[in-house]
Amino acid sequence: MKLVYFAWVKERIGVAEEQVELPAGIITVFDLLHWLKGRGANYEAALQAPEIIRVALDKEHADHSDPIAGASEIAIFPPMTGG
Amino acid sequence: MKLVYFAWVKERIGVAEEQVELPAGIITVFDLLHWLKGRGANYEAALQAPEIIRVALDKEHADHSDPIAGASEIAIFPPMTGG
Amino acid sequence: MTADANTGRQPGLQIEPEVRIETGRIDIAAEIASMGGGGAIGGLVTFSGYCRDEGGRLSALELEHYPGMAEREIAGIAWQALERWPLLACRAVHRTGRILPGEEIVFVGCAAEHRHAAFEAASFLMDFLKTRAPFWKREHLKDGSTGGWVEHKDTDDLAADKWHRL
Amino acid sequence: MTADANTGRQPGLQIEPEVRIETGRIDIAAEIASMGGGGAIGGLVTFSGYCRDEGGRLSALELEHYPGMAEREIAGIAWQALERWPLLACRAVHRTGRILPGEEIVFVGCAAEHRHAAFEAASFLMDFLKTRAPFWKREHLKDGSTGGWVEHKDTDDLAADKWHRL
Repeated sequence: MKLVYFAWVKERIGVAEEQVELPAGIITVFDLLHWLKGRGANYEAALQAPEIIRVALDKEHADHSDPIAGASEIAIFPPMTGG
Repeated sequence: MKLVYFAWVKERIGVAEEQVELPAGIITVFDLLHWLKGRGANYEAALQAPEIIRVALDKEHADHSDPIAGASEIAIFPPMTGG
Repeated sequence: MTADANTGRQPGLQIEPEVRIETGRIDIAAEIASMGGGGAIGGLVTFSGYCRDEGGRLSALELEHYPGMAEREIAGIAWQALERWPLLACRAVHRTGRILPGEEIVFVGCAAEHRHAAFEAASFLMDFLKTRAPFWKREHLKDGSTGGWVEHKDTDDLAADKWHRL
Repeated sequence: MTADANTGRQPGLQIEPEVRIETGRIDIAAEIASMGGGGAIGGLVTFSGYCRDEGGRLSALELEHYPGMAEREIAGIAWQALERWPLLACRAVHRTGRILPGEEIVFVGCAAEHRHAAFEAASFLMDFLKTRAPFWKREHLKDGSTGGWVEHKDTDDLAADKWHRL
């Protein structure tokens, strides 16, 4: 599973992207964010308020309750500030 | 009293402006329009529906109930279609 | 900064609207280039109104106006916009005379720190310009004849009216 | 012409939105010049968003985006605008990279036969671009330091939300 990060999520985690092996039981976006958060201090810093984090599955916005099965690229980022 | 006309009001009356002597008893814009309407077929054609006619006293929009006393230039024209 | 109680205007800004009535073409690109940027401006909304060809029927529009009153009315509307929204620039340019299909009739531009003020002010300006500025359009047709005067639309009055309720 | 029941789109118009993401300057004048006029267009509304200097504090904004998704999201919003309003042209251009105060960040233009469609569509596009397009701004300060990431504004979510109720 390819994870990509943007803005301060990327900055705090320290990498722009990575390949991860997900353990069994990670079904939804919510599950993924909480599993990631436990992977170390950098992830904890990036995801300390998971409820504000936005996630895209294969470049489409996803809700935290959406299943991640089938996605080949999952993007994790802060609320957008473009325009 | 100087009267100026625009657009199809001007076209139907046949002049762009004229000086008129108002008879006694012409107090409001309403009075003026109804007096003008009786001045001939061209005025009748221009002012057949006085309620839609717009009037400006010295270049400021006026209501039909406004008194005309003190105005030196009264403009009479159809609803505007600019922009 | 606190707004003046009577005018709602921010002290120190001293923005004045720029209002022009012209017989020549309006250079929309130049108007916009001279309004945007400048450090404090976050958003610029512009409206450009064009002469439609009405499905090929129209050869030109003829714009008549009431000199003196036209400038004064548009300036009055622009001052109202400046009092209602915290604008950093406000401009309205209106053409008169003969205008060909595809050519511009009117340009309105409002700049502000944030976009909603600029959007609302530009829309407000156009709604009131339509219903209060003394301009009249007459159609000239492709067959060489002079068509009628363009009819006033009641929907324009309704559009202007809604601002009184906001 | 009757609108398609599913999309609301007018048959025969076949307008497509033009969406671009660029690292260089956006030539606002050229964008507008290539959108206006054309016979059927009665009104063109444009929004130009600029980098503010934040009272002189800011030396630049750095715009990061998610390539691929950014284009797709903006195009999706533009298609929604085309389905909701009878537009004759619809364009959105967004810069990325380092942007200096006074320089443009984003340009949106919507043209229609009548002005209200153009005003609403341009405002709609900006509201959803702000909340859905994956761009992030970081501040670079005059003192040489890198400031923080610009914070998302809840008022932007509210602005986008209101379109669901209209």
